Formats: sequence, C-alpha cells, structure tokens
Amino acid sequence: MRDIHEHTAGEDLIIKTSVRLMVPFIQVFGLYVIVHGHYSPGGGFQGGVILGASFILLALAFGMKTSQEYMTVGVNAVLNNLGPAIFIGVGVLCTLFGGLFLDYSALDKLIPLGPVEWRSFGIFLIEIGVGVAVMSIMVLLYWNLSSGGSMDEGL
Amino acid sequence: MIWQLDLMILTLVVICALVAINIKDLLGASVVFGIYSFLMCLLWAEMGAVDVAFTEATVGAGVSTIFFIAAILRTTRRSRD
Amino acid sequence: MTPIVSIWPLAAILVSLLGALPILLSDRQPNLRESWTIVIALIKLTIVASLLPWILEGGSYVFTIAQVIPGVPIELRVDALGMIFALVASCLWLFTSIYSIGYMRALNEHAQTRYFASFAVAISATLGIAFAGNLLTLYLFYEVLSLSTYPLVTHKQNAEARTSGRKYLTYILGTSIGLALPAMLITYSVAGTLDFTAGGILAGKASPELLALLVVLFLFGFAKAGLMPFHGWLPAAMVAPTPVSSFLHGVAVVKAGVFAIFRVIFHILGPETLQTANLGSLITYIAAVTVLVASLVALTQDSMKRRLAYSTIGQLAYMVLGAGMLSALGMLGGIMHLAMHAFGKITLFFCAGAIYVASKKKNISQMDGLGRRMPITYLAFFIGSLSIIGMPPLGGFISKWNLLLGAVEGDQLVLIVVLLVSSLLNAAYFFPIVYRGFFVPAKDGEEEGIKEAPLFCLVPLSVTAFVSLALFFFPDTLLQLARMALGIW
Amino acid sequence: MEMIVDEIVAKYNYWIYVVLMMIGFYAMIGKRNLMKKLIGMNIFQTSIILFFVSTGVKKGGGIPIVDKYQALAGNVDAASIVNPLPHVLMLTAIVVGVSVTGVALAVLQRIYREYGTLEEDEILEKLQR
Amino acid sequence: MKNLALLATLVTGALLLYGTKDFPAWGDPQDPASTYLSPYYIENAVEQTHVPNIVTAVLGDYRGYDTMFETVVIYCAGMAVLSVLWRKKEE
Amino acid sequence: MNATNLHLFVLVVPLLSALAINLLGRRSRQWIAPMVLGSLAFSVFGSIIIMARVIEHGTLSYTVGNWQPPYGIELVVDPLSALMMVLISVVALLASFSSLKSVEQELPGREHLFFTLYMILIAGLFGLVLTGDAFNLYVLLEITSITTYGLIAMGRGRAALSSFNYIIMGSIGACFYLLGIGYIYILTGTLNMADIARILPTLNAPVATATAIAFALVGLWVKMAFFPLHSWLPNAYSQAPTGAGTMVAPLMTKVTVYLMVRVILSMYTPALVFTHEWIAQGVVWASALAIICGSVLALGQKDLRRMLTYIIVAEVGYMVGGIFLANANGLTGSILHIVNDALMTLCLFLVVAAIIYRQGSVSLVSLQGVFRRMPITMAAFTLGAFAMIGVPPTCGFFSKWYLILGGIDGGHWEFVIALVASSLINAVLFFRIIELAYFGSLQDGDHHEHLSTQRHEAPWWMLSPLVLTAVLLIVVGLSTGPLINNVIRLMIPVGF
Repeated sequence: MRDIHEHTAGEDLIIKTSVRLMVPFIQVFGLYVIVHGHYSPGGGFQGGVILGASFILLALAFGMKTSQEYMTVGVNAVLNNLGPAIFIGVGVLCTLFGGLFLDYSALDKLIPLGPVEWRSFGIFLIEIGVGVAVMSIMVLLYWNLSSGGSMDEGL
Repeated sequence: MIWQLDLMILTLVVICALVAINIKDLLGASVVFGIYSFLMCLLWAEMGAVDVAFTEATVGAGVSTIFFIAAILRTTRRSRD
Repeated sequence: MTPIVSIWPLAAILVSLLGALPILLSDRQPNLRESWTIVIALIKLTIVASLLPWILEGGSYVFTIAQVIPGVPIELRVDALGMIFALVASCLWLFTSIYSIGYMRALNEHAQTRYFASFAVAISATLGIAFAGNLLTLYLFYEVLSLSTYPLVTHKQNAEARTSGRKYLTYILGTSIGLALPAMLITYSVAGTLDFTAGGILAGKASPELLALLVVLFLFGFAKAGLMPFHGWLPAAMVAPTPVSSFLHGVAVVKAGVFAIFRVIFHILGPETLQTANLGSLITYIAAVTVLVASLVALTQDSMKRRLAYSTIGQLAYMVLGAGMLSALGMLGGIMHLAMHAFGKITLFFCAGAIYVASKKKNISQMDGLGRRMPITYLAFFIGSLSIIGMPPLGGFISKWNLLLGAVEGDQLVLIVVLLVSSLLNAAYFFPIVYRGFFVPAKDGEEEGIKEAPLFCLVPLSVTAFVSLALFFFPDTLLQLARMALGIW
Repeated sequence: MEMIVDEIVAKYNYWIYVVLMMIGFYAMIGKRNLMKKLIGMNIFQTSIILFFVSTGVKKGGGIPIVDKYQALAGNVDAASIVNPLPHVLMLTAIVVGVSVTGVALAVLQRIYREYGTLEEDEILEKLQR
Repeated sequence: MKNLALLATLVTGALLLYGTKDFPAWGDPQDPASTYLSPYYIENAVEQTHVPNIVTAVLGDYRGYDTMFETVVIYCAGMAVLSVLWRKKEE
Repeated sequence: MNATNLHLFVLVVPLLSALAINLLGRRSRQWIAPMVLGSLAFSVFGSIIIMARVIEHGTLSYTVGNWQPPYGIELVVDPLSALMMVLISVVALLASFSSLKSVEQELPGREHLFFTLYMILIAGLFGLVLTGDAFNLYVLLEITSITTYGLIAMGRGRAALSSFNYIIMGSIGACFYLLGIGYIYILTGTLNMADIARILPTLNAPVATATAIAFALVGLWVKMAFFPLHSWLPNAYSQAPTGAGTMVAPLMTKVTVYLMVRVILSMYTPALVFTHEWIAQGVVWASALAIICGSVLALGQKDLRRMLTYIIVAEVGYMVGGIFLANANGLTGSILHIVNDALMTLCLFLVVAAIIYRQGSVSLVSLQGVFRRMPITMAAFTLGAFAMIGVPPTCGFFSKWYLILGGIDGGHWEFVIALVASSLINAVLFFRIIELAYFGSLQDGDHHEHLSTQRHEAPWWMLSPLVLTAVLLIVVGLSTGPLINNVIRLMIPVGF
C-alpha cells in the first residue's frame, strides 16, 4: 500500500494543492445541492454524497489521518446516527402533534407556518437528515474499505 | 430526445458492460464500470430523469468506483476471467 | 342418555401427569418418591372407579380440552369400552407400582426417579387413550405413550438398550406416522369428523376399496397391537426392566394398540360397513396368521421374557381376531380377552421378574427346579398360564369361549381350527416352564441361597393371579361393560 | 413485416435492457471471480434502473421540475412532463445498490484476508484441503 | 458450469423479452404508467407541498416512508461494513 | 402518543433504539440489554394490542404522511399481518435474551454493532409485514437482507464466504422481484398492492402479467431458499454468529413465505396466479422434491446446526407446496406452519445457542451425553424435536394435518407422501440426536457412571426463553382452533 505515496514530490504537490483548493468548493456545492433540492435536481442524497466525496478526496490526497482531523471518528459516529435520527425524529414528531407518521403538516401546531409550507419545510428537514447520514456513511465506508477496517492508514 | 444519440449510447453501454465483465484486470474492470455508469447517467439525463442522472453521476461513477478501487487495492487486481 | 360434562376424566389423566413433578422433585428421597407413586396410583384408581357406576347405568362423561380443528376437538369421552381399558390399566398400575419398588430396590437400578416419572407419564397417556373421544385425541395420546415409554425401554442405557430403543421407535413411530396418520386424514377428509360413533362414521361414504385400504393402514398403523409383520419391537423391548415389560408390554402399550384397533373397527369404520364390504375376513386372516406364527415362534424361545413377548403377540392377535369376526359374540370375546389377558399376562411377567430378582436367571433352560424354592411364584405362574391358555376355572376361559362361539356362529371353520390349535400351542410353550420348575431337579448347588423374591414383588403377583381366578367367577361387571360397549345388552 | 418493424421501433430499448440484464446476470452466476460477480450485480441493478426510468419516459416530455408560480396557478400540463414516480423509486434503488455493493466489498476483503484469493475455484480448493 | 449459467441467462432473457410483448410502445404518453398516478403528482405536488422539483416532493413527502428506509439502508450498510471489517485494536 | 399510530411505533421503536444502541452501546455495554429488551417488549405489547384491535374491528389501514393510497404509501394490518407482527415480536424478544448472552461471548467489542443491525432487521421485518406497497416491500426486503448479510459475515472462518454467496443470491432474488414489480408498473401504473389487485385482472396482457408474476415469485423463492434455489441458506445460517442464527433462522424464511402469501393473495390475486393449473402442479411437485431433498440432505450432516438449516429448506417446501395446492386446507396449513415453524425453529436454535455457549460446538460427536450435563435444555430440545416430527399436541402436528389434508383434497398424493416421509426422516434425524445425547458414548461398555455427569446447565438468560418457547409449542398447538377461526379463516379468499 505504501508505494502509492511514493510519487515525485512535484506531482504530489500539485495534487495536494489542487485538492486543498477544491475541497471547500466541493463542500459548498454539496451544501447547495442539499439546500436547493427543492428547486433543482439534487437533494439530501446527492448532496450528501458530494460532501462525503470531499472528505474522501482529502483522505485520498493527504492520507486518512488528515481527513480524520477534519471529521474525527467520534464525530463521524455521531453523525451516522444523527442522520437517520433526524429523519425518524421528524416522523415521530409529526405523530406527537396528532398527525400521522411523516405527515409534516401536523407540525403546524408547533410553529404556525401553514400546513403546506410545513410540508415544504419538512421535506427540507428530512433532506438534511439524509444528507448528514449519507455524508458520514460514505466517509465511513471509504475509511473502512480502503484501510481494511483498521481506519488508520488508507491507500 | 434524439433516437440516434439514444441508440449510440445504448450500444456503448452494452459494450462497456461486456468489457467490464470480461477484462482480466479488476482495476480496469472497475474503471470501465465507472464509464458504464457515466454513460448510464447520460442516458437518464437524456430521458428527463435529471435527479436519477445526478445521483448516478455522484454514486455510480463517483463513490461506487472509488469503493471498488479501494477494495481492489486492498485485495488483488488479478482475475482469471 | 345425554353425556355428563365432567372434568373427572381429565383429572384421572392429569393426576399422574402432574404427579410426575413431585416424583422428579423428590429425586433425593427414594421413600418419599415412591410413596408419591403409590399415592398417585391410588388416587387415580379411585377417580376411575368413581366414574364406573354412571357408566354401568348406560351414561357417559365428556370433556373438551381444546378446539383444535373444526369438527375435531381434543375431547375426552368415557364410555363402556374405554372404561374397561381404563379400569384394567389403572388397577394394574397400582400393583405394578408396588412391584416396581420391590424390583428396582432389589436390583439397585440407576435413574429410578426418571423411571418412576416416565412411568407416571405413560400411564397418563394410557388413560388418555382409553378416554379419548375421537380418533385425533386417541392418536395424540398414542404418540405420547410411544415417546414416554422410550426412556423406560432404554432404561439400562447400554448398547443393547440403544438398539432396542431404536427398533421400538422405528416400528411404533414409523407405523403411526407413516400409516395411521394418513389413514386418519383420509378418514377425516371423507367423513368430515373423527368422533367415535357407534356404527362408524364412514357408512355409505367410502368405497370398498378405500375401506380395505383404511383397514390395512389402521391395522398395521397401530403397530402397538403387534400384528405381524410389525411385531418386531415387542421382543426387542424386553430389555427394559421387568415391571416395564410386565405393565407396558403386557398391558398398557400393547393393549393401547388393540384398543385403538377396536375403536377404529367399532366406532370409525363400523362393523356393519365392514360386513357389507366383506372386509371382516381380511382382518381375521391377518390376525389368524399372527396368532399361529407367534405361538410357534414362542415355542422356540429360551429367554423367558422373549417367550412371554411372543405369547403376547399371539394373544393380541386373538383380540383383533375377535373384533374382526364382526359378530356380537366374537367382538365380545375380543373385548373380554383384552381384560382377561391383562391380568394373566401381568402375573406371568411379575413372576418372570421375581425369578430374575431372586436368581438372576433369564433363560428357561436354567430354571430347573426353581419351583421348589419359589413355590408361591411358580403357583402364580401356573395360574397365569392357565388363564392365558383359556382353561376353566380362570378368566381367560370366558373370553376364549366367546371367541370360539363367535367363530362357530359365523361358520368360520378355519378360525375354529386356528383357535384350537393355538390354544394347544399355548399350552405347549407354558407347561414346560412349570414342569421344569417343579419336576426337573436342579443342577448341583445351583439353587443354593435362592429364595422367594421380596414381599413387594410377591404380593402383587399373588394378587393378580388371584384376580385372574376371581374373574372367572365374577365376570359380570366386565361382561356388562363389554356388552354395553357393543350396544347389545 | 410492417408490424415487426413497428414492434422493433417501439420496443427496441426494452430489448437492450434485457441484453444488459443478461450480461449482468451471467456475470453473477457464471463468472468465478467474486469481484466480477459483484460488478455483474451492479450491471444487473443498473439495467433494472434503466428499465424503470424508461417506463417514465414520454415522447417530448420535459424534466419533472416545474415553475412554482405557474404550477400554483394550475398551468401544468401533465402530458408534457415525464413521469416522476419511477425516478423516485430508482433513487432509492440506486442507494440500495450502492449499500449492497459496499457491504459486499467489505465481505470480499474478509474473504481475501481469509483465503488470499478472490477466485471461487481456488477458495473451494483451499476449503477442501 | 458456465454453460449452465449461460443457459439460465438465456432462459431468463427470453422470458423477459417474451414478457415485453404486451407492453405499450416505449415513450407512449398514453401508457398506464404515465396516465394513472403521475398526472396527480405533476399537477398537485407543487400545490400541496410548495416544492417545484416534483421528484423531491414525491421522494420527501408522498413516498417519504420509502426514503426513510433508504436512509436506514445506507446506515445499515455503514454499520455492516464496520462490523464485518472490525478488527481488534491490538492487531 | 396517538393510538392510531401504534403499529408504526411497533416498527419505529426498535429502529430508534438501534440508533441509540449504536451511539450509547459504543461507550458502555450496559446500555445494550435494557434497550434491546425494552424496545422489543414494547413491540410485543404493541402488536398484541393491534392484534386485538384487528380481530375486533377488522383490517386497519394506515396512510403514511396522510396521503391517500395509491398516491402515498399505505400500511395494511389485516388479521394475518397482525398475527405475523405478534409472531415476529415474540420470537425476536425470546431470541434476544439468548443472543445477548452469546454475543457477549462470541463478539466482544462488537456488541453495539451487532445489536444495531439486529434491531434494524427486526424493524425491517415489521415493515415487511405491514406494508401495502409493492415497492416499499422491495426496499424493506433489502434492509432485512443487508442487515442479515452483515450479521452473517460477523461470524468466523467461512462465514464471510457464505455471506458473499448470500449477497449474490439475495441480490438476484431482490432484482427479480424488482423486475416483476417493474413489469407490473408498466402494465398498471401503480404500486399499491390493493390497487394492483384491482387493475390487474381487468388488463388484457396475459404474457406480461405471467412474466411479472413469475419473476416476483422466483425472486421471493430465492430469498426463502426454495429448493433448488436453496444453496446459499445452509452455509449462511450455520456459520452466522450464534446470536444471529437464533433470530434469523426462525424469522427470515418465514416472513418471506408470508410475503409470498401476501403477494399472491392481495397483489396478484389467486385467480391470476393459479390460472395455469400445470404451473401450480409443477410447484407442488417441486415442493415435494424440496421436502424430500431437504430432509435427506439433513440426514447427511454431522453438525446439529447444519442439520437444522437443511430442515428449514424442507420446511419451506411444506409452506410453498401448501399454498400452491390452491385449496383452503392447504393455505390454512401453510399459514399455520409459518407460525409453528418459526416457533419450532426458534426452540431448536435456542438449544443450539445454549449448547454452543457451554461447549462451543454442536457437532454430533460433541453432543454425546449432553442430556446429563444440560437436562433442561435437552428436554426443551426433545419437545422441539417432537414438534418438528409432528407429534401431537405440539403445534407442528396441526399444521402438518392441514397440509396433508390439503394434499388429499387436491389429489396431490406426491405431496402427502413427501410430508409423511419427511416426518419419518425427521423422526430419524432427531432421535439420532436424542439417542446420542441420552446414551453418550458407549465405547467403554456399560459403565455409564464414568461419563461426565457434571450438571452444567446454560445460564438463565438462555434457559428461560428456551423453556418458554417449548411451552409455547404446546400452547400454540392447543390453541390451533381459535387461531384458525379468528385469524386464518378470515384470510382465505372466497372461492378457495
């Protein structure tokens, strides 16, 4: 596995610099895809994958340790669970306010925005949940698959 | 929708699929599979399924290929068929 | 008369089933454990006896345990036929319990707790068979009986016991699942019910071919009745301790098989239906072959218990033969023989066990001169064998006489010959034992120190021998029950 | 003859999906390399997705994103927009596919750790020894 | 073995092809798939959810239950990979 | 909490607890047991309440997100699915007592991951039983599959390879099912099961309909390991961690059979599925073959767990055959057998777990004399074995009764013979083991005293669910009548 990193210094530098430059843009783009899923192609899943890909890119360019400085294993674990929890939580919340499961319009009783607006906002909420889950899981998958489960050194 | 384009991409897709399962080098196979996914993504975009195309672009051609490559580098590139 | 809904039949069954628990719990205290056994046996006999008067008046008891299949509940129904069997079984269990205590202690057997507990479960199942209200219930208890006797058969836990246990289960489970169960399902599918009904439930519903198939499936399916060629388990099962052989393989288990066949012939297939389809002779011929062959084989056996086992096979076939005559007298004889044979055969087994306890001898050829050392045992043995052969003044005579009358009435010459010949054969395999015991002198010094078996053994065998005798003079209750069972009083 | 040509023109792409499916399916059951089987599985899945997506196609239909204010005013022509339902279903199917692939790749690494090869024949040979 | 696989593939393929016989023509706006459920979504989604991307609307709301399980699927994949590749830390 | 949402909470509570277990169990093991047991206990109570309500009020329909079907996803709780919910929750609860103990022993450090997958699997099974939407069924099928892949691959040694085979076969199954649904979608334009059942018979597309039915059914058959598509099952189930086996083996195949019943009854309609008599007959023949082959293959096994997995293959044959007899008795028998077989398998697998916990192996050699060491466990095993053989009054007898009756009604004597033969083979199989366990090694003659007679019973965590299951076998057997009258009979379609 080590030989992959034995590139010439110049090549390595170019890759690292460009990745360093690209990653913030990719992340912003990912967020945009999640947030703008209502109006354009995209949504939680696609945005989540893009966000995850940015971390994967970091791991590819700088090694796994570096990517784990941006997102530690512990944070990743919390995000893993947080994503689905947001989704299911929103669903449960709807039932607590007297509606059926995932009936976002019931949340109108929580903050009166109007049932239809709440549907739109509810979709937004769950898209965030999906995004968080997908992002963290994609990173987790990459960490594990590329390190054979030890999650310390990558390719 | 342009049927000539459609047919051309479909042919390419079939060729890619055949190559992907017949190439002896697994790394090559997964790269070809990435191309296959990308062509699929074109096909879907052309069919009006923009969301699916976007997803396939990020997943099939992107993350999925990376996973394949990661796993192949951890295991072996060799394949007898 | 409308049946009385009563929980007592269930209680009679449950008392020994639940009784297995205190027996298991008092594992460490043999005295307590065995008093439990006797107490339970007494309670059981009392309950069964208390059911008798109402039955004699022509009534019956029913109790539904569970509704399992539409039209076929798990149901208990006490009628005259069941009462005979239940009475005989619960009565003899008491004697056997007492005998067991003497036998097991004298031989210092291992795992006595398991032994007594399994015994209790087995007797529950036996009563369940007797009180079953329909074929499904009967089948249920039949299977429970098969399985609960497995630990008893394999009690010794050695290689021989294992082989015998295998044989036992192969025959019993194989036939009941492979033959009786499909037969029962076909019956249900044709008749829509499985209730025991006087005159049968298949009248006018089944073709003669189907009936013939059912007869064969049922006869061999209830292999506990030991009809050849499915008799092999019985001699094999003789590796069990003698109380087990005596009670289960002289009374409970084998009679359960015969009883099941009775039920099927009387209350499922229906004598008249069979008569119309001319299937009586099918049953009688199957039985007659078994009667003769088993008696002949018994002659050649040297092991005491094996000889008794083959004798049992022959006698069981007598009962089936009686039922198969489909005439009132023949069927009466069959039912009576079920009771009479039970008392006679258990006496013989008790004696065999007593001889083993006292002398550790299993083979007839070694038993020269023992009769002088153990006169009471040998006298009881003599009485028992006379009853089985069918000599007056013993119970066996009544049943065999009726069988003979039934054969004469039906002009079935072959059967008359079979009955007479086999009685002669019976005599031929029993008398030598008695003769050797009393008149052939023992080899030098062999019988030193041999004396009568412990009292726990001796008393039961004397009592059963006495009952065999008494039944000749007071057979009225049994006869009345048997007539009621056949609806001809 | 006319009919056959019509049939071909109307359904040729269904046939191509079937060909893709067959390629994937063959790879799954016929190839002896476990990674190849996995690639075959992915091809199989994508072909099904393609099949589903194409059920939503309308000749001349637009993408399923409408103008909010026009839609609220009721100015949407359902016939001019492709069917969005298959797209939704297939998004889910893609996710399922990548999840299964991920798990399978992990399992493959375990197998490689255990046997040092990904060829089914070689593994079976090792197992017999 | 390979021939058997080829045979199975061909049989499956032939069945699938044969099954397309009754299909409506490809891209026909009048086929049941385009006329039964989808017009409802296209016409009402924006009104009922204020989301112009109909796919997102259907994904997030009408078939949100599916999407919930989609998320759970990917979560499961993560956990499965983690547990399958798990190694003791000392190693 | 609104009572109308109860059936959803039966599903959501295990799902949420899975997340919580993952998060909290990572820090401390102590969190795991209370959360697993608590949420499953909730599910048990919830599903019993639902069952009572369904019996009282009839089928309940639930629309997720308040979108009327067919636009939204509909959840349907009819008597059968209520029954399945009770079954799943009870089996899962009983199994998890044992799993908690055996996972602690086998997979230290991975317990939180194991139980996360485990709880999601249970939630997925609930979802499968509840759903009334064809595509949702696919998604849930994949959830249960992925969790099972993971659970199985956590085992040692060959487990990974078995898991991979399962992944390939499982994916083929799921893809076939999806193809079937795709065909249906093209033809009808809907995904709601009731809607499909309404539209499908009105269509004039026999070939495509037949293909759709065939593919969906074959897909499910792969998933349920119907002979000859069974090859993945024995390895997968016997090499899984013990804790996973106790849960997966009783439920997975049974729920898939349930799905087949559901798909046939309320999606494709029996009239369409059984149009061609020769197909139904062929399937019955195939299931007769499955029964015989499964049983015979079981005879050749030298390990108790492997033997049980082959028996599962045979039992799948029972259920599929019963359904394709296409008569009321056969269907009743199949549905009854789903319940009974789940309990029997649970009982036997709990025994396996208990023995493995104490001795580390259930190969036949290691079972010698185990009766002395673990009498209560083996007593329960004996009961489970009786149920498998079909000895009354254990529940196994009654479902077999109906199946045979169905075979007689339909004139399928090959099926009847197969059933009887498999009962006999089961008797041989189980008595072989009981004998081994009872007699021990007879190498050293009659000196049974010399065998290890040390009582070393499994811990109470494993023993109590085992005893309870054994008792349940008889209780369920005796309550067959009410079960049929109140639940199953309501599910038999008119004209059967």
